[in-house]
Amino acid sequence: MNPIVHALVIGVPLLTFLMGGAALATWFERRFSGKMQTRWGPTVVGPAGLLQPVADALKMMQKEDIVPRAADRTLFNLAPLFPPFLVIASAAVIPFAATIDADGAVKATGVVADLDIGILWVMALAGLMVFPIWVAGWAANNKYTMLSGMRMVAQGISYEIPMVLCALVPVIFAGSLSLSDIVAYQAVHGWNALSLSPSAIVGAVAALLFFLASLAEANRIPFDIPEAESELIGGVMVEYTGIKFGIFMLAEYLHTIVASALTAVLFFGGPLGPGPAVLGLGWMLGKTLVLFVLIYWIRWSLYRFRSDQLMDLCWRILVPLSLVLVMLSALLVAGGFA
Amino acid sequence: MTAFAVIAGIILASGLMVVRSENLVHSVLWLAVTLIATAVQFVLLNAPFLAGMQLMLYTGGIITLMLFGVMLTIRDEGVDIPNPSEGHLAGAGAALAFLVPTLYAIWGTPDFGPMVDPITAKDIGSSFLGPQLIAFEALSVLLLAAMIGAIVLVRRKDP
Amino acid sequence: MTHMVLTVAAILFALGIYGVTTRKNAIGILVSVELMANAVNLNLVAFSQHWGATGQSFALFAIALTVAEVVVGLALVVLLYRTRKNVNIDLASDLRS
Amino acid sequence: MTEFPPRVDPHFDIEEYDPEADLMALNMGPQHPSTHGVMRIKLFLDGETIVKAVPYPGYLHRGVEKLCEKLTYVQITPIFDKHDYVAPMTNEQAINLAFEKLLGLEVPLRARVLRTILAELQRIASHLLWLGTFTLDIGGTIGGGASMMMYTFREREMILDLFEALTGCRFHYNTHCPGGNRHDVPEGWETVVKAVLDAIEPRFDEYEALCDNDIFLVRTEGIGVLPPDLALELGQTGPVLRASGVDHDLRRDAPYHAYDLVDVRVAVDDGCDSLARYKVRVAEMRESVRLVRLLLPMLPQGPIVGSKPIKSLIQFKAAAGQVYVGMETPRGELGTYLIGGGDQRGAAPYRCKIRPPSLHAMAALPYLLPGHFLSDVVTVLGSLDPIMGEVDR
Amino acid sequence: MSVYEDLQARFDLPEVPPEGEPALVDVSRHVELAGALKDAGFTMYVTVCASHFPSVTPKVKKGQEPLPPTVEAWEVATVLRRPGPNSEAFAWRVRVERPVVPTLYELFAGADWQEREQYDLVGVIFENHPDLRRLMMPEDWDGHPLRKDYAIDTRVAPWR
Amino acid sequence: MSSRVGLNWIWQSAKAMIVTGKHLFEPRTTEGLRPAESRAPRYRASFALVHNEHGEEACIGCKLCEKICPSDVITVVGGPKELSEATGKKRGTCTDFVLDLQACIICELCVQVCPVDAILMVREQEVPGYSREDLVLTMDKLYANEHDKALYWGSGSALMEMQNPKKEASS
Amino acid sequence: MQEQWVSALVFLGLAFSVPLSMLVGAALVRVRAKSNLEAKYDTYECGEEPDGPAWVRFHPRYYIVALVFVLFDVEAAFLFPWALTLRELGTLALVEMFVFVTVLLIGWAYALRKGALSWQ
Repeated sequence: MNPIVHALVIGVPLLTFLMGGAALATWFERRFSGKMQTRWGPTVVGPAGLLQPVADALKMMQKEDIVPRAADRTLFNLAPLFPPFLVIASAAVIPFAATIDADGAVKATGVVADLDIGILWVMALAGLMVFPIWVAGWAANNKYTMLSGMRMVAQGISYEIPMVLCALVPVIFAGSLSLSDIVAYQAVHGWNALSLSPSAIVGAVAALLFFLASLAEANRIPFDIPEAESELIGGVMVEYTGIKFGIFMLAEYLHTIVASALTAVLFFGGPLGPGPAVLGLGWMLGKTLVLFVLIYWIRWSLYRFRSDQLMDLCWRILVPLSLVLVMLSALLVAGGFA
Repeated sequence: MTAFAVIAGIILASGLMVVRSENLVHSVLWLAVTLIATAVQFVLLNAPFLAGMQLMLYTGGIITLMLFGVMLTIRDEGVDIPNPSEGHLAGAGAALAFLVPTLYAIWGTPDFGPMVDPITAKDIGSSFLGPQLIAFEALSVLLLAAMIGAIVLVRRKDP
Repeated sequence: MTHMVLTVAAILFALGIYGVTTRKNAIGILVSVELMANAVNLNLVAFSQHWGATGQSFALFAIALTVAEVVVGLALVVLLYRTRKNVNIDLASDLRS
Repeated sequence: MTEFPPRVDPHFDIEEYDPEADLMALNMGPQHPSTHGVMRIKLFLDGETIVKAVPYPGYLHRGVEKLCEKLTYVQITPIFDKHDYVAPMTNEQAINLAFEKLLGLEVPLRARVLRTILAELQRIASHLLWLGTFTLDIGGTIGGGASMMMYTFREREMILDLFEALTGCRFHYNTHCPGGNRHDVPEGWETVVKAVLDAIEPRFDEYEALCDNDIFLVRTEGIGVLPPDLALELGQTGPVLRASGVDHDLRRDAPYHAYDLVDVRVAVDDGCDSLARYKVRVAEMRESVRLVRLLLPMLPQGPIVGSKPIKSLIQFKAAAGQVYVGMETPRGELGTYLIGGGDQRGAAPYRCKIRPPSLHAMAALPYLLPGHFLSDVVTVLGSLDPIMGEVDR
Repeated sequence: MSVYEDLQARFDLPEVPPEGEPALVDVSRHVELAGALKDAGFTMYVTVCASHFPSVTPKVKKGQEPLPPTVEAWEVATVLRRPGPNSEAFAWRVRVERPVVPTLYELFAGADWQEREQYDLVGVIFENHPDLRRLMMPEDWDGHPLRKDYAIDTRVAPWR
Repeated sequence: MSSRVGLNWIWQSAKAMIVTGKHLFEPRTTEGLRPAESRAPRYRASFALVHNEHGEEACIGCKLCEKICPSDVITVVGGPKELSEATGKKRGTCTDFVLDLQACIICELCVQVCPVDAILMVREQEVPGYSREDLVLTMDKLYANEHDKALYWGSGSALMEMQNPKKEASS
Repeated sequence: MQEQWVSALVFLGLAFSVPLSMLVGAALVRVRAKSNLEAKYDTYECGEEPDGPAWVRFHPRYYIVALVFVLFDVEAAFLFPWALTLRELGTLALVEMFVFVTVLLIGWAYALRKGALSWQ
């Protein structure tokens, strides 16, 4: 197939799913947390408040655009462009469906660009995420955004290490950087984090750490130090109005969706599951949804760490632990257990 | 070829902005643009793994370091973080003095033939775990030394 | 093709030289040095098209080395700032006296 | 006894701090989500570490003490509802205690027991709100803190419903008057109170389940350590003092109302930190539930007002002398230093100095904050539980 | 009131405190009394209350000589408390004709803010206070609102 | 102060998540503008002026409420004394009565002191208005409230009765 | 292989169009203020005039975190190709990487022991 056509055929539905998912996520989160807190959440706009995200988007679009006098105007206006861009772009390598070859091998499909450095693509883009947010914080020339930007970078780069290292575990098992190869490996050897093979223990711990690190990368509670509205009043978003603020929020919701999808692919078999391969898309979306709900459940149940404790947790525990996991999985592979 | 020209244009333009920008943070961010464009160039040159490394290590790591370096040496001078430059003539002269003979040498030698097979990450791995093993292990020591040295230099004395 | 890449790299390197000579701020100089290192990487990758994986693994090493250089270089700049409250490189040169 | 860090000098000159550091002067407040009202703390930050903190109260100053010199004893009670807007009931009681002592009024037993019950219910309600906002500070408005706040507000609503049934209002009760209470207990109120207590008590376990994890512990343990000697010198009272290990509670130590009829078990914790303040307040809520259960059957028949009911502006007049009366509100000793007007001023006090416990708690901030992180400001501030309406008056 | 008896001789307090009023102590013994009380276990700093007694001319009753106007004075009452079981509060006041009273900051750190507030509202200057600024009112406020000569009768109702 | 964070919190968080998860299945709390019927019988919010048993406007313009109001929101203009048709006695009248709810603190003191039970409180919540004038209760609005809204039983004499019960009730 | 990259590039364009279209759309429909108060463009600092600059010099600990990050980033970068060759090179690769990681872990332990990572 022509690569451009391919990109459009898969990319446009993926984009629609991500954008719709993010819009729905805001609605879902409010309803879900409302139920959890014995209140209602949005009920007025549309049936069960379903159109609330639309109303919110429209409201944000109409808001006046204010750039503080002291701000660095160019960078202040440019910074919101990048967070959603990077998040959406990192979804390009995630396979969402599966087919079975003529020789019976499961092959992951539904991926925009099956790059053979898939994981690296995701990690590199995730590593770039901190810059637009830092720039947003810096450009506003406000002490709160500045503090938040510095926290953001410190946290983002710190948690990138355990995230990359934990993502290495499936890479070591599969012997490939491509996400579809990782799925194919799991089709043969069982899910990385949930199977009967001995590697699943290592995989399960790696999945937990990867999930935690993704929470931190996506600034979700208990790791949402950069946003910390109880002391920093919303972090880098303080000076942003209207749609620019909305874009940052959108990027956050997109990030949770992509992080859940990535965890599902790397450790929980992605589109794999019982039943015919056609169900792959359903399995993938189901697993993403479960992880996604988990993220919100965690968010509305826990308090947040302090910035130093966050660093402590990362550098004292997560980094060495994930290194141990990498070495253990290497031993398993070298010993022929995986 | 068009893609190459566009990317080369971005690299050179942003490179010029790096050395001409008045604001140090802008300069660093222009450097980030150069590095990202170079990563795209790497993809065009059939080196996708290195492109990923360029994004992750170079852009992710070095720009962070640079930004933090700026934040650590900043002075309270209002909005602009100045990045003064002077002696443009001498600078341009030095640059040209390098550029002219180099370009002469490049265009004087015959072009390499068509490329060999695309190089995958696996090849790179076998390369540094095999022939370049000594360099690889030495690198770890170098990094260790650099880090310890930097910590010793940067750490503020305990009050 | 390789010629073109090498040309781009050479111009980038020349820009780096220009930056190093004209910049007065120590970090500005380091940024320019990065431009030069980046040009070198571009060269290495261009050569690897012909000579196989060695070029790319060298480029990887070069990146790692640049990291080490920046780490120490910036640490020195920070130290410079701490002792002189300034990162202007002219002031540093009178350290000799 | 644990080792306490040396006392911070709040008037320390920041110029003397490490010359290598570049301090950032950050205004936290007056328009900040976690300053519990309108207050400003000027923080001098080294990175994220606080070097010096200078609080600026006064944004809510309404000149109530001046107002008290104009109003008469009868009119002052409703004004006092607005000081500690989280616990208006005990505020009214505190000022009325002072009036009664100054004017020499007797309060009948029924009113005293009723006041005790109301005070304890108000204590539960106030601590519930505190717990909600404290976890809100730690957990964020978009996090676990919000869940906790919703739960605590749900329970607080029940208590406010009780007050509504008794006094007709959820906030401006004005149910006390010098010499007794204005509203008698409605039919069947006692059974409703019992039912509410039964509903609330198991919820405390849920709150503790939500707070009993390491995230909460590391955010609060060792944060804002207030040694007992400093706490006494600063005039801390209530849960803040008891969390510093001082066994002092006016309900037991200088009984007023009907506290001499019951045995108050004082919750003390010598952790001296934010965690200890949390523990003390949760223990106090449980204790209050117990006290209300004890007191409900003791409610005797009889009049609720000792003197004549309010019929005019100048009902109580020509009181002279100076009294100080303190009362244990949810936040600590709310005292009133009252100088009677004597013949010259008729039924209005000459000078009415209110001693708000929150102001004293706030005064501890310059001692507690230095050395902590920016995130700890909200923890310390939340654990001290200042109410700005009371601080500024 | 055993503490009262102990201190009575030392500080020439009246035999029993006048009905409903804290004892009056000479301003020169103010800090000394606070120190003695702190040693006697009154470690909790409860409050300080300054009040203003302006010069008034007593009303002349029929057939009496007109009395001279009273002297303008300030009173500063301090309350300390002994914490723990059977807690009791001890209050005393000093009366001065010039609004200057020594600070208790050295003895009680809590006096810092309380005295600032009284300075702010009543205008009593606490000598040797480390940081005597306004606490409640804006820093550029004119006058001290709780003085009796500060107008209160202005009807402020901007919404009407 | 050095608080090392471990991984304990992961397992402990499960406890917190169970609590929040349990609430997913608990009834939702509904709060809002509650109708007067579901309010407590003593609920008081706004005011009404009433007519006495003879159908006359009960207020006699004695200004007791104006004097006792702590925030000075009541303005009463007394009228000339008129002969009451029902009782045949002279009684005071009131020509204007304004109660400004903006500064009212709902303290009930005006109801408490009223000698003729003319002012009562209303059990219906005052809804927000669109202009400041909406919150100024003129005499017309106050008399309209008597019919439009549910009244609180606590009149001045009823409150006195409650506070000072007759001897046989207290025994 | 280049085909995949073309797809990726097209998708990058699609991804970029999302925030861009939102910004452009908002620029078209949003309200414009009739009055421009000076105070509207002030920097927010809780309602007070900002006291001192926001762009102050930060504490060196941020830099130390960044440089330890870079160290581990390099390590991770070298782990990627290693992970791929593990099955072919077997024990040799394992030993080589163990040496590499151990040397870097010394640096980590040094930073930890010096308290460079503990932010206090």
